[in-house]
Amino acid sequence: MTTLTSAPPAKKAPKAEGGLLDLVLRARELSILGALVVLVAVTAIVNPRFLSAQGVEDIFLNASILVLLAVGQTLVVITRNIDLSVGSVVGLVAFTTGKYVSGDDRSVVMAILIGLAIGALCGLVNGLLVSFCGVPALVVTLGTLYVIQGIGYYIAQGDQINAADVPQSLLDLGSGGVLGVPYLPLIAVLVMAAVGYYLRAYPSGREFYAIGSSPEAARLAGVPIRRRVLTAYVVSGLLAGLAGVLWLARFGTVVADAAGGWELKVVSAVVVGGVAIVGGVGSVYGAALGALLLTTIGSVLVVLKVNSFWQDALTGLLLLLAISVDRLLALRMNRVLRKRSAHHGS
Amino acid sequence: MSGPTPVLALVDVSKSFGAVRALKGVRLELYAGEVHALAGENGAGKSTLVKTFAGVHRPDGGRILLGGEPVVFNSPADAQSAGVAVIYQEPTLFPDLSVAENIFMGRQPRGALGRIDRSAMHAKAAGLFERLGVPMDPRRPARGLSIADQQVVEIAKAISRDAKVLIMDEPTAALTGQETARLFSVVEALREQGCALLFISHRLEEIFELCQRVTTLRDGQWIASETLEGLTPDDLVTRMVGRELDELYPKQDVEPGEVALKVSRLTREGVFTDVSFEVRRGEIVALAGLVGAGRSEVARAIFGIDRRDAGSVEVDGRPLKAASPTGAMAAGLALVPEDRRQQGLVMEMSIERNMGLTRLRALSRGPLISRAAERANAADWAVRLQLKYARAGDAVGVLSGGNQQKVVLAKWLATEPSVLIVDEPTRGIDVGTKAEVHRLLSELAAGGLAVLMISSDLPEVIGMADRVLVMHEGRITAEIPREQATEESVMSAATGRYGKEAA
Amino acid sequence: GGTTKDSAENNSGSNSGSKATANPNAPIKEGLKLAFLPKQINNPYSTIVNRSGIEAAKEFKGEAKEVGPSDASASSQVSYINTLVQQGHDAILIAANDPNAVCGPLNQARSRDIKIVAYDSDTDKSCRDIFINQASSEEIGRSQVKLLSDQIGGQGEIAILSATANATNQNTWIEFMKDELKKPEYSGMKLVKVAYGDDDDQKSFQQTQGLLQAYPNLKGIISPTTVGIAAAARYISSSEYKGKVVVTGLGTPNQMRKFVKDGTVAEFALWNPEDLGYLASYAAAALSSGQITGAEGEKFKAGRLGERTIGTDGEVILGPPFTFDKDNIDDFDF
Amino acid sequence: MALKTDGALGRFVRWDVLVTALLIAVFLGGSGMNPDFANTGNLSFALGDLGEIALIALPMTLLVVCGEVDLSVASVLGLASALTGSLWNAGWAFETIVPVVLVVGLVCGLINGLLVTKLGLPSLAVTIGTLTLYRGLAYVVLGTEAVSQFPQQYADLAVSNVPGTPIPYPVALFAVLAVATALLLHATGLGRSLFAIGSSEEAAFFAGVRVKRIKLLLFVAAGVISAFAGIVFTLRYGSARADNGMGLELTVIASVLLGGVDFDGGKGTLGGVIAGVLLIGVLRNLLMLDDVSTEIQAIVTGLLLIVSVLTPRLTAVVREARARRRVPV
Ligand SMILES: Nc1ncnc2c1ncn2[C@@H]1O[C@H](COP(=O)(O)OP(=O)(O)OP(=O)(O)O)[C@@H](O)[C@H]1O
Ligand SMILES: Nc1ncnc2c1ncn2[C@@H]1O[C@H](COP(=O)(O)OP(=O)(O)OP(=O)(O)O)[C@@H](O)[C@H]1O
Ligand SMILES: [Mg+2]
Ligand SMILES: [Mg+2]
Repeated sequence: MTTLTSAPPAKKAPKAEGGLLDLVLRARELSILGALVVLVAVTAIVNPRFLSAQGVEDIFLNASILVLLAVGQTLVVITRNIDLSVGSVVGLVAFTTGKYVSGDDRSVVMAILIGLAIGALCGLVNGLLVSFCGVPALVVTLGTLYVIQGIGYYIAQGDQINAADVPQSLLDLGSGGVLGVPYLPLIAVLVMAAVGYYLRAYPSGREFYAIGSSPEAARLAGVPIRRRVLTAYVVSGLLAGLAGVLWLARFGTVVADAAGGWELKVVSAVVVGGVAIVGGVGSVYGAALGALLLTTIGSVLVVLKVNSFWQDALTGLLLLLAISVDRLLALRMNRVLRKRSAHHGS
Repeated sequence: MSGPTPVLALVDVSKSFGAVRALKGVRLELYAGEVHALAGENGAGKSTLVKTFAGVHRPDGGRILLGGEPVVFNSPADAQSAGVAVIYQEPTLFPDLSVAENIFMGRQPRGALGRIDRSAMHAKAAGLFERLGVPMDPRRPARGLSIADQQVVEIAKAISRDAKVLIMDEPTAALTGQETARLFSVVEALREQGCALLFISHRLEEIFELCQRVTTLRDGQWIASETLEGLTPDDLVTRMVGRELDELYPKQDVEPGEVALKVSRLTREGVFTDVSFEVRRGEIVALAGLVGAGRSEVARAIFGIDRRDAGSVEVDGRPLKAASPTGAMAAGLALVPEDRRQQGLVMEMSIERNMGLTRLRALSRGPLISRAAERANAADWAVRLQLKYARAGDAVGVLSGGNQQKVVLAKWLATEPSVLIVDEPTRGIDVGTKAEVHRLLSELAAGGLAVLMISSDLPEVIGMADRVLVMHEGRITAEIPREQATEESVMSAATGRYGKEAA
Repeated sequence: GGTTKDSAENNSGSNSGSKATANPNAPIKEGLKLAFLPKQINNPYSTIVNRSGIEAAKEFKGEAKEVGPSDASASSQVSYINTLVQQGHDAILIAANDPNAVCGPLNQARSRDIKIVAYDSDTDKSCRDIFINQASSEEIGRSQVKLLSDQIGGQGEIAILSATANATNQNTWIEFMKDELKKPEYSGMKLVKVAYGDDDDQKSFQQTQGLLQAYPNLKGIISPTTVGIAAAARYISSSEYKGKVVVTGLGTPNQMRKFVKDGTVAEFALWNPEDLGYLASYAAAALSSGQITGAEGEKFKAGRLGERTIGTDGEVILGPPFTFDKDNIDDFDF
Repeated sequence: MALKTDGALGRFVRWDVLVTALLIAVFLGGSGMNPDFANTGNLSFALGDLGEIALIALPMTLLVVCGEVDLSVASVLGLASALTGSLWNAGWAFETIVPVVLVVGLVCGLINGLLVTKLGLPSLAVTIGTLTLYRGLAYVVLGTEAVSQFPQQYADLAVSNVPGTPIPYPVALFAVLAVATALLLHATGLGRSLFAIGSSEEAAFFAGVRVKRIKLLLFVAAGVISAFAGIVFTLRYGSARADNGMGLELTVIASVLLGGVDFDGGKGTLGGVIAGVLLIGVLRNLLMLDDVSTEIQAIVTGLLLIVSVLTPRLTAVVREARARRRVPV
């Protein structure tokens, strides 16, 4: 036997390593949660009403639509893709369903179904283009962003859906709730939990991560890449559709460009939530937290009586802070890990 | 031939990539309970053949027979469901996922409601590493694993499939003897269970130790399939190379000149500690040790890839400042890294541009790059290293493993360094080329170059080195002069048993 | 406009305008080509305005069209002006996103004898022939304060929810509101905040929430923009603040009907947008037919709206804003 | 790893070639169908309208080629515009304003660059953040004001044409910069390094490429150019506002991608990008002249993007199908 023969090196003590590594991974979520807590705490101290029943309810109501979109986006981003068209889809769906329910009162269930259908269809188109034609996701979805927006405008012809035209039953979906808990956050949380659990606990769920982590390895491992990517887009579209309906329910008055420009908002929520834009890493819980954080920042600045002109600047600043802190934390943990292995090494 | 039908067979299979004809009417038969070796130079077509079995490539001509029945593998998935497991030459893992998930992706043990049973999965993975005699934490993410550890995971993945056919493309290229030995015992076991195996390696002695039959390819052509009994290594080499082979390790004795590289008390916390040594002009100094001993890390720190926590590096007497490869290159250092896919080459870039990347300034006329100079540079080195390629404009990624390694060497030798650090220079290189590389190295040394060679290939270490530095768990545990360097002495130092200043 | 290139050019432009003498009884030419260029298409309010403007054009056998950007930005309006000039029209009717940014191109247009009618949101007065003002900005600003004061008994903190921070007409109105609040009879009212909802439902919505939390004793909100007032009303109607906080401002009846009915909003104001477009259309026709030049005191017939006179700075005022409440809201459908 | 290399790509229809062809077709078709299109007046309008987008597209191309992106460019433009306005209000001399504003742009770029290189954050995330931040600062600087009345001679520079041509000065400047950038990207060592970084950062680093320094440089360049574009924008419209150029970043990126630059880095040509920019501009102008409604314009732009990437891919798919779907690994 001619090659160097001997016992393998004493490797890092697995348990400690495993635990620490889990922590590093979860740290992303944790750090966001921390930021959120601090933000809320400070605000609440300055202005207790912020944590009044109404205040809390508002935060969650505001966040839930963004959370839905973020969950869908996460699914896509994890597979190393991106969906910029969600904003347009929300607008299109909100308006068309609005058009549908307005006038002689139509069934809300039907409206929701239509919304979901339209969303799913948009997702399907994106998905087919990306997964089967193998064209870069960013370009395609930037394209469909324009197209879907255009279609929305075309249908709207400058008209508007007014709260008066929307059946009360649908409006209640936006503001009502069951035993104190409003519907919107309820739906958002349910969706998040469902998707999150699926991604974690099911083999097919793990394959989304595999694809994003290394498409090449995924193919060699026989992962059905196209099908999974397609699914990701359809789900994202579906949730965008749902978001559109809820948007209508929540705001009552809707114009064609509702949620215009939200694509960046959603993506930042996802990124702040610790989902790696290059795929393979992150969780819907993180993304949801990111969405919650972003919306909270929005409300907090008003509540803290920040000068209107400073609000955008500060939002941006806090956003950068969030991701930077998160990053620094990760680096820190890596260093700790290395030091640790040192103590095992020698 | 009569007798049992082969489990899996190729009949007159051809495959070309554009201009390159990788396989020309090759035939190969794998029988149950037999380990079949596939031998051939770099670029002979071995990996292509493997990928044809694996369903990655579809042959242009010829057929694949599964148990005598013709089959068509449209995708790796098809091949897997047909009971073919493959260890590819280049490990391809999911860096973000845990080692266990890497092994069981898509086949995770299920619990209630089809949910993944994680504890079962980790237990199984641990079991596999037990069999392979490698302690690795199944929960650890694959990112940051050494090539060797990555290869181990690939092996675990393959054997976990309990396939009818197991195909291994240079599984041992990155392994140390210990791990190789364990792999072989596992392979033996599988063979006795009636599994059909295909084994590829550039280490002939491994082929002779493990296999019963051998098929040789040359330039994509089928040369011979025969039993190994009565065959000598030289016969095999002649079949592969088509000529008598000149001697390995042609180390010329040179009078070492002044100190070119001086490393003192170099430390990087958690990886290596207090590493000091010198390399003189004309010397080849080998850095031996076990996987994870920290050899590559030392090289990286010297070259300025990683920050060093303490210690200093001097090149030609001038101290090398803070971590920066650019600075190191300017000082006359060159590093041929251990992982050619990630670190050695820009896979999507053309061969000539990869070779030019290290000397953009030299290839420029004024502010602009001279394509002519770039081409000339590439052509020149392609000849000197006998590179096997179609067009210099092709992506380097399409070259065979060994030929890729040659490109990496070329791109660094082209910088005409005064100190050359090579990390596993002959990993995955065929015997012929290996000899060339060795001759090249000793020529360069003779020409006054100082060479620091990291290698896990012990004969190479003994054969080539003027001095052998042995690392153990991040420390240099011994310095052995050429005449005292034997497998035993190096081994004992590498395992920390020997040694004056051991940790 | 002081010494800009714009003002330099258009001085000459407006001179040429006034040199041409008006002929009050010149007939309105047939087949006039008019183009409406709103701040932003797909904005319900401007859709109403322009549609009726286009209708009006039919009355005098002219043809009118609406073009415009999908974002309310000055720059994109400019590209449209340029194309309109290329296509050659008799008049361009514009609701300016920025009084100055559009000046250069507009004057190019005038130098090609294309008449410029500003409506809804004025341009620099040096680069248009006349401005159709939906109501004197002063009157709008002051009446809003009055409206609110009546509802909250002239006492307590109030806030303003505006559109984008750059909207010219919004800012003019807000100035007048601030001025009005200086008067003794409003001494009890305190303007605590001007918030910006960017004419975006969701943002206006969130801004309203913020205001109510930030200023616990807020008594009323003025939102002089159709999107803002609807969002504010919608939030309050579904929150604990319903009945405690008064919302008023400028909105369309269709938008607000629900909230007037459910008592969230008692009164709000608006001029008749259809009349605005109608008047603008006729003014453009009169200009192009040489009936008027835009000089003060000139008169022209505006179809069903009867005769109108040009005031100072070439402004024509549509009339006082109309106040809607639950008794009269059902008489309107726009 | 699907190898779409220069070599391999060459065998398919190349994006940039395709786009250029499309541009020519649209132009000829346009001049044929619409009399108002091909006249100098209109063309110089159309070109002038592209000025800022075209300028910013240059550094954006370099960034995307080395695998990064800067979404904050439009906000930097806005900030520059606002700053120009407020300083002009404050009675500064325009000659001093310009350098100051450029420096601010430089700092903006520097911040982006440092966050990306020093912290190793994804540029998409960073610049989404700075997009909001810089736009916000623009409002802080100028608030709701809209400043006009800039000195005649500069205003003229921004709008008037190079004597005897339909080419506005900013566009002329762009042309010069474009040539320089093209050389830099395709004919210099730095250009090579950019492609290397784009397709494998680690390998480039091992080969002694100063990855971080180069990236930092590019972000700074993007900042400065955007600030400069902000000044041009302000002068061209004779109005400085905080919301100037809102949403421009997507148009810029759209034209870069339309030009066939691979968003994952490592692939693309500047020629393609220029064609992309012009195509978007010409097409918009043409659609406006033909009174095509805004919504249809949006749809066309979108479809164009999709088609431009779909066509070469489809030919590739067909070719692969013919080559019996081999997957190089
Ligand atoms: N105990 C360990 N457990 C897991 N990974 C390790 C361990 N030690 C080292 N590694 C990782 O594997 C790599 C192997 O270390 P390194 O390459 O420096 O040792 P080496 O002696 O050069 O091994 P090789 O023979 O692979 O070159 C290092 O990059 C390190 O990240
Ligand atoms: N995807 C591809 N595209 C183009 N040419 C390829 C591709 N894959 C392999 N080749 C060419 O086919 C020939 C055989 O390559 P292969 O990898 O099978 O050699 P090998 O026997 O595995 O060599 P090594 O021992 O170095 O791994 C080489 O000339 C290589 O350049
Ligand atoms: Mg091979
Ligand atoms: Mg190593």
